[in-house]
Amino acid sequence: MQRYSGFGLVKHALRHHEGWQRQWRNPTPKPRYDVIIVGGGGHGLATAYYLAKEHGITNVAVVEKGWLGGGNTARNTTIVRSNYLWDESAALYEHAMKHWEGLSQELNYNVMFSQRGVLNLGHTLQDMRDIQRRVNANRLNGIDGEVLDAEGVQSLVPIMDCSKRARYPVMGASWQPRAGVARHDAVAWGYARAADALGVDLLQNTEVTGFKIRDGQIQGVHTNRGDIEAKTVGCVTAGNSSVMAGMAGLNLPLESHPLQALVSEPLKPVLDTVVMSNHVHGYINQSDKGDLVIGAGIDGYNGYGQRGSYPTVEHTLQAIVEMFPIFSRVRMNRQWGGIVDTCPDACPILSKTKIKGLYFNCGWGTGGFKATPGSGHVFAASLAKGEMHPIAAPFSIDRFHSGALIDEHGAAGVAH
Amino acid sequence: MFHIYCPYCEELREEEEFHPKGQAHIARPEEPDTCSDEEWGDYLFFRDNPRGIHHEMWLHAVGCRKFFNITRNTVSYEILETYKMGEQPTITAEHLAREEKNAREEKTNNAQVAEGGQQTVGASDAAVASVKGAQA
Amino acid sequence: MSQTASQPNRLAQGGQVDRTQALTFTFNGHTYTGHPGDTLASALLANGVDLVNRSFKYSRPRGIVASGAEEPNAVVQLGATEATQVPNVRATQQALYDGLVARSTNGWPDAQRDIMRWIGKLGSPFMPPGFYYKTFMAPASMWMTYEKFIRKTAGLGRSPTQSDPDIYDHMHRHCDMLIVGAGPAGLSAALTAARAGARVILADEQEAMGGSLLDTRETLDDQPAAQWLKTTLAALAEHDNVTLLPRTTAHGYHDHHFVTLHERRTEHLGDSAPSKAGYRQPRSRLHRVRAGQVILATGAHERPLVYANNDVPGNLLAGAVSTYIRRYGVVPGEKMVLSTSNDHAYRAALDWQEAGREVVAIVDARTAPQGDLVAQAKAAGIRVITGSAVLEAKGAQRVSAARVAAIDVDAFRVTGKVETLECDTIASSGGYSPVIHLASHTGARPVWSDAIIGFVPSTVAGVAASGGARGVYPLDEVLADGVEAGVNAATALGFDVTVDDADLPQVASRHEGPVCALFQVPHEKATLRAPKQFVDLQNDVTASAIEVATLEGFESIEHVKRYTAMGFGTDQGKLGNINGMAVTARCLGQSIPETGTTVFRPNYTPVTFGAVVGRHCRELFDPERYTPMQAWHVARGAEFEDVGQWKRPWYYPRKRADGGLESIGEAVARECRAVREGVGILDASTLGKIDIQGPDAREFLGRIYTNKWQKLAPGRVRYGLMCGDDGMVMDDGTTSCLAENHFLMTTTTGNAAPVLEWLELWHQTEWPELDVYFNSVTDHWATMTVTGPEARKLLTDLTDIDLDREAFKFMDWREGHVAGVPARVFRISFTGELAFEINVQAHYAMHVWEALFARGEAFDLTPYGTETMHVLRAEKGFIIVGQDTDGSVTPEDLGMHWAIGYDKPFPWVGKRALTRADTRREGRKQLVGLKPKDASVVLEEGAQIVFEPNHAIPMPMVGHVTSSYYSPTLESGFALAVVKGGHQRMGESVYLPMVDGRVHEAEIVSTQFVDPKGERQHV
Amino acid sequence: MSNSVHVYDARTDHATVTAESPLAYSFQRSGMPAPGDASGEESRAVIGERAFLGHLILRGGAIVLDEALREVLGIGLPGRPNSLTVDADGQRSVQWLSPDEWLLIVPGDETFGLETRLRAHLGGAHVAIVDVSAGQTLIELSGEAAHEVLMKSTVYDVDPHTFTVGKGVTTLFAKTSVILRRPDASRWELIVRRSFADYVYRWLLDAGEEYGIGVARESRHEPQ
Repeated sequence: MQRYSGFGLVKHALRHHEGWQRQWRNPTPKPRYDVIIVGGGGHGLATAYYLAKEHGITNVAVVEKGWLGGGNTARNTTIVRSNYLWDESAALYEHAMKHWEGLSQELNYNVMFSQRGVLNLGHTLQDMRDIQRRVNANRLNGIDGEVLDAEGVQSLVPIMDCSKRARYPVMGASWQPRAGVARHDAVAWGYARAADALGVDLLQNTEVTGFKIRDGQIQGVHTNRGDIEAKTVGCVTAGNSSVMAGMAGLNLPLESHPLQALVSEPLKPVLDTVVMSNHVHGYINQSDKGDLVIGAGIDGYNGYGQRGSYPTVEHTLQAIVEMFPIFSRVRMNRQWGGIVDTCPDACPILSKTKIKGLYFNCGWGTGGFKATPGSGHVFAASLAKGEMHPIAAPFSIDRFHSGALIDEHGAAGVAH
Repeated sequence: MFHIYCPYCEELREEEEFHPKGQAHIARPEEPDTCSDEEWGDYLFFRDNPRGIHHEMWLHAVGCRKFFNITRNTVSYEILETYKMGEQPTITAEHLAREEKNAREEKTNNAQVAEGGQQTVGASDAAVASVKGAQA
Repeated sequence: MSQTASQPNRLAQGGQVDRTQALTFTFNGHTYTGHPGDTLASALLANGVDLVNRSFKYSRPRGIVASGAEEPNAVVQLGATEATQVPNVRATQQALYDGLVARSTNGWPDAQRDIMRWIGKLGSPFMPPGFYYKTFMAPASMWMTYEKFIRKTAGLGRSPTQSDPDIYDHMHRHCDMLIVGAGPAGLSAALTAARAGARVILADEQEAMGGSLLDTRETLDDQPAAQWLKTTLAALAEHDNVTLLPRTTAHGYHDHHFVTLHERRTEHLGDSAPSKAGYRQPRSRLHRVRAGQVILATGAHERPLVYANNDVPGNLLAGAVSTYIRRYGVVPGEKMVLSTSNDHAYRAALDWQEAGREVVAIVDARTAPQGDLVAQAKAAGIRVITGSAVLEAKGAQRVSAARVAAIDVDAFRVTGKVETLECDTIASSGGYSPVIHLASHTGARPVWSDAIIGFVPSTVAGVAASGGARGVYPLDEVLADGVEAGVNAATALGFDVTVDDADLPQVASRHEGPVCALFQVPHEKATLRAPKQFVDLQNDVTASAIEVATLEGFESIEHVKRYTAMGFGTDQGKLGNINGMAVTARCLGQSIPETGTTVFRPNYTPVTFGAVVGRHCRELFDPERYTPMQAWHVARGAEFEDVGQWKRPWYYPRKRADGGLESIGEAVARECRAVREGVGILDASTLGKIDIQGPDAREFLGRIYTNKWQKLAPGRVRYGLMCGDDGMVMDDGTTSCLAENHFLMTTTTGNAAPVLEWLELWHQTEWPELDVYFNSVTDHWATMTVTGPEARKLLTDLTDIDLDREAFKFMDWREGHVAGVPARVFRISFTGELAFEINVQAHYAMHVWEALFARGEAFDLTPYGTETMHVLRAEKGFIIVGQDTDGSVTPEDLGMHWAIGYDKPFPWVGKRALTRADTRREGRKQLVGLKPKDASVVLEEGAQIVFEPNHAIPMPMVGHVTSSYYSPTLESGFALAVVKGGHQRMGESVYLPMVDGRVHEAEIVSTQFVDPKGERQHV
Repeated sequence: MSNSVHVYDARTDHATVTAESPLAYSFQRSGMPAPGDASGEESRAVIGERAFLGHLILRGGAIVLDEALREVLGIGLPGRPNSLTVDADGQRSVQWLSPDEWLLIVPGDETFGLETRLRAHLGGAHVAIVDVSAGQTLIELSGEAAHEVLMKSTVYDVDPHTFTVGKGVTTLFAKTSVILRRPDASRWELIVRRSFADYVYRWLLDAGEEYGIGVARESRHEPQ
């Protein structure tokens, strides 16, 4: 792997950049691998990387029907935080957070993880109770967090309307200083490059068309480029997970919904933290390029069209202008949609299935990006050992039959 | 934004008047007490999530306040029919199969769109495969 | 002529500007003049302003390139005052008005003297694509510092720092046919549809309708195009089924032919919307259009050629040159070289020459161009150099020369000797790209056409592209294509019309030679070593950057775009996208269609947030719901709590003896004492109320509530608990039996609508055989709760109802009059005290409320708000759904076994789930009371509970405080909480570690703190 | 029948009891701009509240209700969805709300008598009649720009050519719902929920500003 550094950059510049190597190979599929990861998004690539890096399993293929990182990795609002309410979620997202811290160095790829802090605003008394509850839980779980009052919020974000004039005045917020944003594409590319360097085959434009299953044991996958065998297959296909499960004769408690986001035109820096509000329903940060990156809500219907309904965008901008009246004359550049697979309890599924050797990692809803390193890390461990990693274990499919849901609707809210 | 024909109001109305309510035709088990935990969990949480034709229940919330059903393509978002509660869809699995076949044909004919945040551009399977072949 | 003197590039005549009026404007601090009809761009060019901005990444000087929505460089900061700033306005789309103030968005201290240009110059070799990803990693701790500096260079324009003085609004429109673009195709389509009788909306983004007719050289019916345009617009205006929307951009195409249009109503008039006849008018308006059929007559954008230093000011699109000359009477230079791959661009040379300036040469990439325009140029004595192209522009702040040589397009190399032509302007044209944005918003994939060398749209049913938007360019064909589109759409709508009905104007047909597919022009040096050849001007993406990306294995066009940032600017790659695909294709040795296709997302051009928001802001952001007593609450100085959309009095602070206002603690303590010792009153009108009628009403209640309803007699009231079928508590409230088949259900304030929907859901989908109807009567009845030991005394004189404790028992209701008004009075209590809930028609609420206070003076009747209500109910252990429950709590967890009818015959909603493995397990969190060891402590709501306070982090948490208050009655803090296995742990201690390091200890106790036997409510 | 449902006249004599219409607070709080007083020009849109009317919700089967209504009130149920029947003097109307739901609006003092007579006629039929008179109010909107004010406010197609006289729908109005109808060519009627009435009022004044919207003072507080 060509090592990246500022010094290297100068060297390359003097050679007119003619000497750059490929960041990953473009291999021909082998007939057989130890592990196949279906889905070349951030989670899948991270899984492959940790399989190779931490478990020495390098005979791994990542099978991607389009281009690497082209799904929700490419279309989220890049927020990273770990201040979840329930112990199980907190453990998973904090595990991810610890990996985020140092990820650029580990991958030798600057994922621009910017710990600029995340505010989750409270606008009602119940919001504030929920915030207190969550922050108290976070601290006892070893996760950083503070409860701020309206003045505290105002001093962090001077441009926000924290006055009583607002329809739903800001009463306070939770504040996680270690949270922030990262450059989404770079996360996929960084993992891809590092996994490739360890020997993982990244197979783009390779679509899985079915699973080979014999006697309840997975044998491999059918693809548009031929059959590929493996006794362990991990499906990490986000919005398309139900379709994949259907190919294996499985049913998952998922619904795939459109989730929309939008950006403004690039502006000179004006907002240095991430601001999220469940109550007036909008979340916003400003990218290093200057765009205001704004997350909208989920559309209520199932949809694979990567677009949602216009009123969802309108409501989001209403919320943004309500919170930031000075943005009224700023202009919206573009909007887009992703396909998020949501679980009834707003928590993911990391689970074995009744088919031996076939695992699913899905159901992240709107919260997948921030979990990327943690999800990949515990999923890799589970695939390597054949037993779910302790952090992953509570996220089994079984919970929907036993009733042991991890209901993040309660206090962490819907906006991730 | 959808334009939805309400079978009770007998006219097309804007999506904003409606609320989607998930999969249609989920019947509550007749005898809950004899259901296993697994059956009850299936009833509560497990839903069809097809890429293609889907039967879903909607509510004309700001309108006649009636629940009704829609058959809709979850990719194109085309609404194929709407029908009253208690009625059965006329467009079903056979259509699904036909649609899928058409979609496959379309896919081999056209370039695949790998979509991104905005104006998005993607390579066709065939084209990329040929390039890969050349390099391999 | 003084005006022309001050506008050196303004022609003495020609164009559609009004030279009799001068408009003064300021750009980068310099004052200039222009005329009505100018855009900011045309006025800047008229004044000879070359440098309008510095580029984003390399700080290179940039000038105006285009004349419309595709402009990448001339992005300016508009606004004379702080509140009216608008970032990133394209000068080419901004109409000039008197007093306009604009600045370059980049460059410090200004675009001319920008110091960043040195960083750009020296640093640009070290900024290949993806350089951020490869640097700034060491040491790890420094990234946040690096990022601070990186962020300083971010962005184009700046946000205002003050609130917007303007208003915006929406217009919901419905039409048979929406036609986007009022050029020749759109106009003829509109005329056709209008005559057929269709409801038509014709929208056009420009200041004037007409599209290419505004600057064409061609004639219609032997008249200048302007004549036909005028007649046609007048004809359309006469149809009352036609709505003309100029200055209106269709920016988003959504499902089922829902299109959003942004109408700039006042942006051409001034910084801020002027008032009209004394009324405010919206700055801009967003039309939400639902159309039956849509015709996209959006034309085509010209593609520039990609050659070295093609970004130096003075490099323009050929079509823009014509537009500035013909429409605005502005020639943006003295000596021009035209580099082209097609006939159409020859117009620029002809126009230039006719404007009296020198055309140095036309450099045509085709070896043997032949067409009427080519012949015309030759006849005009213009030198035409064939088989060649401009390889490189020379010049620093303005083009000084063009380096020209013969090239082999297919082999991508320079084949001839380089000739340097002195000039100050290079116009280029690489052909045209149909404007397919709207068509592809719905996901329909465009298809590459070798015939027109561009993508043509594919469309969903009901949408048709017409004219240039689908690659039809000759004017006569465009006009006919518009008619055909209009006829097809009208026919699809059921109108009876044929193509023969149209009267098409005569247009001289013109021979055009074939176009050559040229995108990036080869240079003598390899792309990586050549001077910068810009593909995406706004984002400073060069052909070499794309080549590096492909070297590094970024082969998907989507990867290339993301790695280089190509197409991510505010112009969304209108000029650069196809060229970028072509460069990528060349690097990968494949064709453009093999490289991919291009799909655009909304918005076509950026839209002001304010316009999207409309009037859903400030006081109208969200409805505020009021009870009939709102005026009274406001007059009494109540503080309000938001409960859903309702404004509810939270508490009523009184003036203290010292003149100050009571704190919330003081007010609540006073209100609590009043209820426990005297009498208080609560406006409870917000509670949801559902009238239930029908012979099966009782059966229905039994199925939807967890408890039993068979025996509830008329005149009686019962508390009910409602679960989802997952067994989790979702609402509670009382339901009264009004008559055998008639009940009145109450819900929590926030759940009124959801519960009504819940009842309808079960009735309509599961049990339609039950004869029962539900109707909301929440707003019909006003509810006032009179509660406290003195409640009966207060009411006695005001009502004809017998209030005797035996005649009117706890959990009874009675009908009668209160203060002369017919009333239903319910003897239910949420405070634990004697209580009467009076329901009257909302019209009379204030009358009764005031009568109660008139009588209540003798009893010091105290109004109390939601906070006091919460304290009083918590003292009694009454839950608040949503506060003491969170969707993971069963009735048994709440200790409400008494409200669960396991033996009811029908398997009621929620029952089955209560016997699932997880709902049956030991150690569930259960609702208990908590008594702090230190009575002065009020535990924090949301505090986490642990058994072992000295445990290391992470510390096992066993529950949390759901409600906590100071009780003036107990003179102590107290709380409700959920604790693992709490019901079995009465008397045990738990610990609450706080953020500040303190750890509170509390004892698990019963949830009933006051009057545990419940005697007081029965008095 | 009579003891299976609690039928109850909650209305009282407005001569002895002060009644407040749903917009009373709004008039006090936001004022009542007189039609056409800002620039001296005529208002192009005028609103006014018709307060204290009797509003009854009828639920049940169309045939049985139609029969009873014809008998008692002399007008039948509208036959089609989204339509409205008005009696000869324009004082009484019945509107389709859903396949088993109609809204009956009559002079306020007729409300209880009408309900009683209807119930007597309906005998044991499974119907529900619910008085919601105080839970909503009727706002009239007229003037040449009336439909433009509505276009700013509702997603429903209010083009006077397509929203013909005799039509009535329940639809969105800004962020709340209204019943919108056209009893005759000169005016529109909006029926709004009491707790949302202030929001609708403020919205109308705001959206109608450019048309010089004014508030008609008649029929404001007088009970009928």
